[in-house]
Parts: sequence; C-alpha cells; structure tokens
Amino acid sequence: MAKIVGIMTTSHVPALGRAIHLNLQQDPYWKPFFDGFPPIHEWLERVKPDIVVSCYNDHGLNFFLDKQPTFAIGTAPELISTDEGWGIPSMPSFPGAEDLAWHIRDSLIRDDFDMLTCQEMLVDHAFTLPMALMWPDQKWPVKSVPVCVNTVLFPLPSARRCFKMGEAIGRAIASFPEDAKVLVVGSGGLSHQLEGERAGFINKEFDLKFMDSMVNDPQWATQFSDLDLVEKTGNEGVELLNWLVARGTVAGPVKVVHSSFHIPISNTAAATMLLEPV
Amino acid sequence: MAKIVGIMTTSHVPALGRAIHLNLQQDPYWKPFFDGFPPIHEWLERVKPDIVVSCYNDHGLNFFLDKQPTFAIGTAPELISTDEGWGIPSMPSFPGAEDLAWHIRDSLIRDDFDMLTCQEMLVDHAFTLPMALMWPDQKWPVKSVPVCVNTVLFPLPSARRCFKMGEAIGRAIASFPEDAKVLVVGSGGLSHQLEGERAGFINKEFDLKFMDSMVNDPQWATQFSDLDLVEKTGNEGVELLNWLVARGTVAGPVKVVHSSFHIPISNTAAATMLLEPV
Amino acid sequence: MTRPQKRTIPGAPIFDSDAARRGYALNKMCYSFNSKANRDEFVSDEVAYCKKFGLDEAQIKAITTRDVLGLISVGGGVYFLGKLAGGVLGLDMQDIGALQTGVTKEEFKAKLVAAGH
Amino acid sequence: MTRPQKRTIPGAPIFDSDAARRGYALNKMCYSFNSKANRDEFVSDEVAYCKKFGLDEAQIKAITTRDVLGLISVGGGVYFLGKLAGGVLGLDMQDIGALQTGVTKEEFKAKLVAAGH
Ligand SMILES: [Fe+3]
Ligand SMILES: [Fe+3]
Repeated sequence: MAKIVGIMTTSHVPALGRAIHLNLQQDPYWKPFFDGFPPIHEWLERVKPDIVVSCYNDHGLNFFLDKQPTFAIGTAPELISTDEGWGIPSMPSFPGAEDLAWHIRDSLIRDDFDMLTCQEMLVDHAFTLPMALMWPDQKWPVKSVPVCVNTVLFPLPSARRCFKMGEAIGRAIASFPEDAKVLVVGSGGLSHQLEGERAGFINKEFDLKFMDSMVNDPQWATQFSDLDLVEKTGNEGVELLNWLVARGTVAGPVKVVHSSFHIPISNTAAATMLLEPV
Repeated sequence: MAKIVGIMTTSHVPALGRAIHLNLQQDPYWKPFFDGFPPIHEWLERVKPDIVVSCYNDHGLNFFLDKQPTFAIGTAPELISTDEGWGIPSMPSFPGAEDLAWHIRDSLIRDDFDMLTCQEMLVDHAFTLPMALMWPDQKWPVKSVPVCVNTVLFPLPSARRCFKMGEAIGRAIASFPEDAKVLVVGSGGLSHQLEGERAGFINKEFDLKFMDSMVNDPQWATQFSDLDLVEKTGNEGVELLNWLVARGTVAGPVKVVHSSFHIPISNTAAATMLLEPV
Repeated sequence: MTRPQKRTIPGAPIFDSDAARRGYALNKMCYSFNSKANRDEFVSDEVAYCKKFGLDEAQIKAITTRDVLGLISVGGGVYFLGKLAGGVLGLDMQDIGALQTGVTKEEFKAKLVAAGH
Repeated sequence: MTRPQKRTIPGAPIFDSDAARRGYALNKMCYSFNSKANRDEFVSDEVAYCKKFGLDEAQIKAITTRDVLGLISVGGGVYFLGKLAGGVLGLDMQDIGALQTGVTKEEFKAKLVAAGH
C-alpha cells in the first residue's frame, strides 16, 4: 500500500530559478536559503520516495482566466516545464504518476471535491523549483502528481477547504493498492506581497507562528479567511494554502526533520520545512 | 432582489437542432416533442424572465479532457454558439448575465463548491437548444448564466452533490442585490443510451417516477450513484443531474405549469417540464 | 498491483479513468472535429490524420473499419465519437445504435418506439 | 443596483471578480507573454500589440507609462503583470516594489531586510 513518508514545504520565489541556473547557491544573498537543502538531500538519499504529490499554485502558465480552476489535478503522463514568461529557464519534463493521480482524482470526486482533471499539464516554477531544490541534478528519480490550488482569483478556496482536500488526498493515498513511498510537497509563501502600496510587506511573527502550527496545531491557520490571510501575510502570502493542503494529508502528528526560515529572498520570507509522520 | 420565477427542464437531443433548422416542428415524428412548447411560450410571454441560469453538460465543445471540470460557471460577457462537430447549425450568441454570474461564482466558492470560472465560453447544443425551444425566433430577450456539470468523465459529481450545488445557487440568487426575474433551466436526459451493446436502452418507468419526484420528492434521485443512474437510465440518462441542479435552486414546493413526455426522439425519452415555485 | 474489482453494467461501457487514459489520443482527434477544416483533412486521408494525433494500430483499425464497439473498447468517449460519427461520417444515432447492437436500423428504431409503450 | 460594501485592506489590492472582469483583455495580453515570439512582438510595437488584445485607453496608458499601480487599478492581476514586468521589461520584484511604494530600489531592499529583524 502507498504510504506518506514525509511532507516538504518550501517557498518558490521565481528568482530562485535564475539563481539555480547561474549556480549562485553559495552567493551570500542566496546561501541562507540554499543551506536549508543539504539536510533534505540526505533525507531523500536515505528514504528514497517513489512519488511526489506536489501541492502548488499555477501563476498563469497552465491556466488562464478563460478557465480558472479552484482545484486541479494532473493525470498527464508527462508534466512539462516551459517558458512561463518570467525568464526562468525550463527544466527537463517530469514523469507523471498516472496510476496514483487517477486514483486520487477519482477518490476526490467521490469525496465531493469538484476537481478539474488535466490529461495534459504544463507546470510552472511553483512546481518545478521545489523539485530542483530537492534534486539539483534535475534527474528526477520520482514520478509526480500535481495538485493545483487557485491563488489567482479571489475568493480563493478557504483555508479550511484546502486542509480538508489535503485530508481527502491523504485518505486516497492510504487506499492506493500499490506499494509506494509518497513525499507530499507544499509550495509557496510564506509572507510576501508584490503589488500595491504595501508591496514588500512581510510578517515574520505570523510566519513563525504558522511554521510552529504545522507541527503543533495543524488546523490553526484554517480559522483565517482569504482576506484575513492577505492582511496578515501579504497578497501572495496566501500561497501558504498549499502548505495546508500538504499538511492535511497526514492525519496524525509529525516531527520536524528540518526547518529553516530566512528574510528576505526577493520580496519573500523564505521558509522550508521537512516533516515526517510519527 | 433577484427571484426565481420558474424552472424549465427539457431534453436536448442534437437532432433537435437539425429539426429546428429545417422547420420540422409539425412533422409527425417531431410534433409530439415540439407540442410541449406553446404552453411554455405563453408562460414566458406572461412572466417575462430577465435572466436564465442554465444547468447543462458540455459535450466536448468548451471543454476537453485536457482540462475537464466537474462544475464550471461562465462569467463571460458573450456566450458563443459555434461549430460543435455534430452538424448542428450555430445560433446567435447569447449575452452573459455578468453581474449575476460573478455573484453566483463568488458565492459558490464561499460555499465550498470548487468551481471552474470561465471568462470566455463556448456553449453547445445542451445550452442552445433549450433557448431555441423557448424563443424560436432566436432573438434572446434574456441574459444568461451557464452552469456546466461533468457528465463526460466518470466518476461524475454525485446526484446529491449536484442537488446541493443547486441549493447553493438558489441561495446565491436570493442574495443578489438587483431586481431580476430568474428562470432556471435544467437541460438533458431523460433515459437514453448511445453506446455499447445496450444502445437504445430507455426506461419509461424510471423517467415517469423521476418526473414525479421533481414535484413531490425532489431529493428522491439523490439516493443513486452515477453507476446506479447508468444502470437505470442509460449512459446518457445521467444528464438528469442537470435537472437535479435546477430543482435544487428552489427550496420550497413547486407546482407544475406544464409537463410532457414522449418516446422516442432520436434515441431519447424526451421530457419537458415547467415548474413554478409556490 | 491488484486493483479492486470495478462494478460493471452489462452492455453499458463506462467512460472512466481507465478509458480516458487509454483513449486520450483518439478523443483528442475527435475533439478536433469541432472544426470543418479538420474534418475535411481527416476525410482526405484518414490514416494520416489518425497518425498525426498519435493513434495506435488498434485505434486506427477501429476507425478504418467503422467498428463502433471497437472504438469504445480502445478508449473512445461517446460524446467525442459522436463528432466523428455525426459530423464526419454522416451517421445518425440510430445508425450507430444499429451498428452496435447487430440489428438493422429499422429494427433499432422499432425497439425505441416499443420502449414508449 | 446597490452592492454590499467590500472589505478592503489598505495597500493590498485584491484581484477579485471586479478586477478580473475589468482587466480581462490586459491579463490575456500578459498571459500571451508566455511565448517569446509574443514578447518580441510587443516590444516591437507596444501600442499595436495592446490594441490587438483590445486594451482600452486607460490600460494602454498604464502600459506605456510603466504605471504599475495604474495597471492594477485597471484590472491587472499581479501574476500576469509579472510576465510583463519580468519577462518583457526586465524588471525584478524589487524594481516593481520600489516603483509602487515611491522609494528607491535600495530603500525598498533595506525595508525587506529590516523585516527580518
Ligand atoms: Fe508564487
Ligand atoms: Fe446530451
């Protein structure tokens, strides 16, 4: 049976794509962020997950406002990284974990989640950067299931709804009748705001409390509405919804394998956590 | 405030498009179906709805399996009828009821329905035929909100989920802060099956019971799973889900203004009902 | 991997995840028939058009032999196949019904009428 | 029609239904910048490219004057505007931040660093 072996959550700042491309990992500006990953590499080497279920938000690559989903899941055989207009170099495409993706899709529909199902899928930096951070050689040793959350068009799915979808994904993984070690990724956040007169807003206190809640009180952030989250974490801080989906997949307690937090990377409070079910 | 003035449900057989185009309404084959509409025309003339909220299923025009939604709503300014490959002549495009559409969309998201939002939208015969049946001159005196239900890719949203979405749409309409008379359309069904060794399957007994339940026991059909519905009504009989969405929008009892039922039109048990809230 | 037994309904093929996965190329080709230019291109060279969409041998054979049940067994979804049957081949739903059930079109239509009694 | 008062958050424009409706043409143009050919076409004649996507005068003016707050007020969504700013105009997020907050880029960056203490 399939089993969740860990949850890895991380920020996905577009500028990281350029930094990776230019090998700036040891540059004083970037080092505090990239230093979070050697412990994760060691863990990956030891645990060797087979499949990544990646919870992230599309920034206008696979989806546009002509057809803007609330929740989408990719069942495509190949997840394609391509030009997304931000100047981020493309990466080799990612094999889709088709069996598990379809199983999760079917299970979510039966659980009253009104998924958009994608048999073709382009993946942007929110999906690709966590992968490149985990496997810097960009030779993907895993298959993937992309799960996309709308953070573009308000109202967003509520934090509670996102957590519940995570729970439903967790149940689907547990009922998958094939042996597989699954790593769940939550991509985005933490506090940042790109637009408006309050651009540059960061809320360290909230972020630290939120990171603590991922371990000690996983539903803490589900009390907040989408606009509450904008107020507290900045317009793009709402991407923490992806962390909530990821955290929801593990019903029991988790322990921290690694945690790091650094302000700023680009305009973002950059955070990375690796959690293991206990 | 907006108010639902009626629910009109009807079958939407593609061949009807050709029959309308060729003016075959009085042809002995088609007459029993088209005869259902004069009473509806009289009602429309008297009640004069401002907006149609149409619950239907796309047959591979606006959506393909690359991005197959479970539930979609169109907020586009113009809903476009075009070549859908079945040989049905196109119709003049339909003005979108943008204010109400966005209001319903926002409200559904807040009610935990994970809508796909469409700022551009093509509408196929399931949307256009009921409109042409109601307004044969094809000069649309209403604006429209298209609401699309997946009947393409199983599992489908459950009958219960569809009814609940209807209830949520009803609440959204009731909270719309503009005076408007809303006619809700449910398009599709009743029993028919196009594919497989059982092609041509029709279940008159089930259909009559279902039509009765629309008035006397609106949640009766929510007991059935998608596969139950295939078994009882044929693979395409599942389109009755659109009737359930439509019926769900009115919380209280309804009375029958008109009801007709005729077997067959093409491969379909063709039914039409006009219901009024009481 | 062992998967739980799926519920089946005799004579009623379900377009589920397995079918959608098996039939993606075929259905994508049928979806292209929303455009007349594509329908015409298909008619001018069926096999070339099928190959352009990556259909496999079994799918191409089902197309060229007009094997409706075969098209379903290789992943065709009926709403997509309908564009091929109706818009390209000029068949109506009673033609298709007769083809699938092994009766004449008149017999198929008589069965539909009988269902009303 | 009177609509209920919307909650606002000072300095944090919300890309909601009203914005999406107002900005559709603008955002669709920005979405086209996922392709280099389109970016190049924009650069070669900005106004012509804007008109091709049906942008109105206010939107075209906000484009040509590089008025980021203006682009937001005429319906631009930041994830779409980012493709214009980053991929076409070569601005980074600190350039954009400084432009919107009326400080120099160095001051904007210093504010970000200060948020870490
Ligand atoms: Fe992001
Ligand atoms: Fe239909």
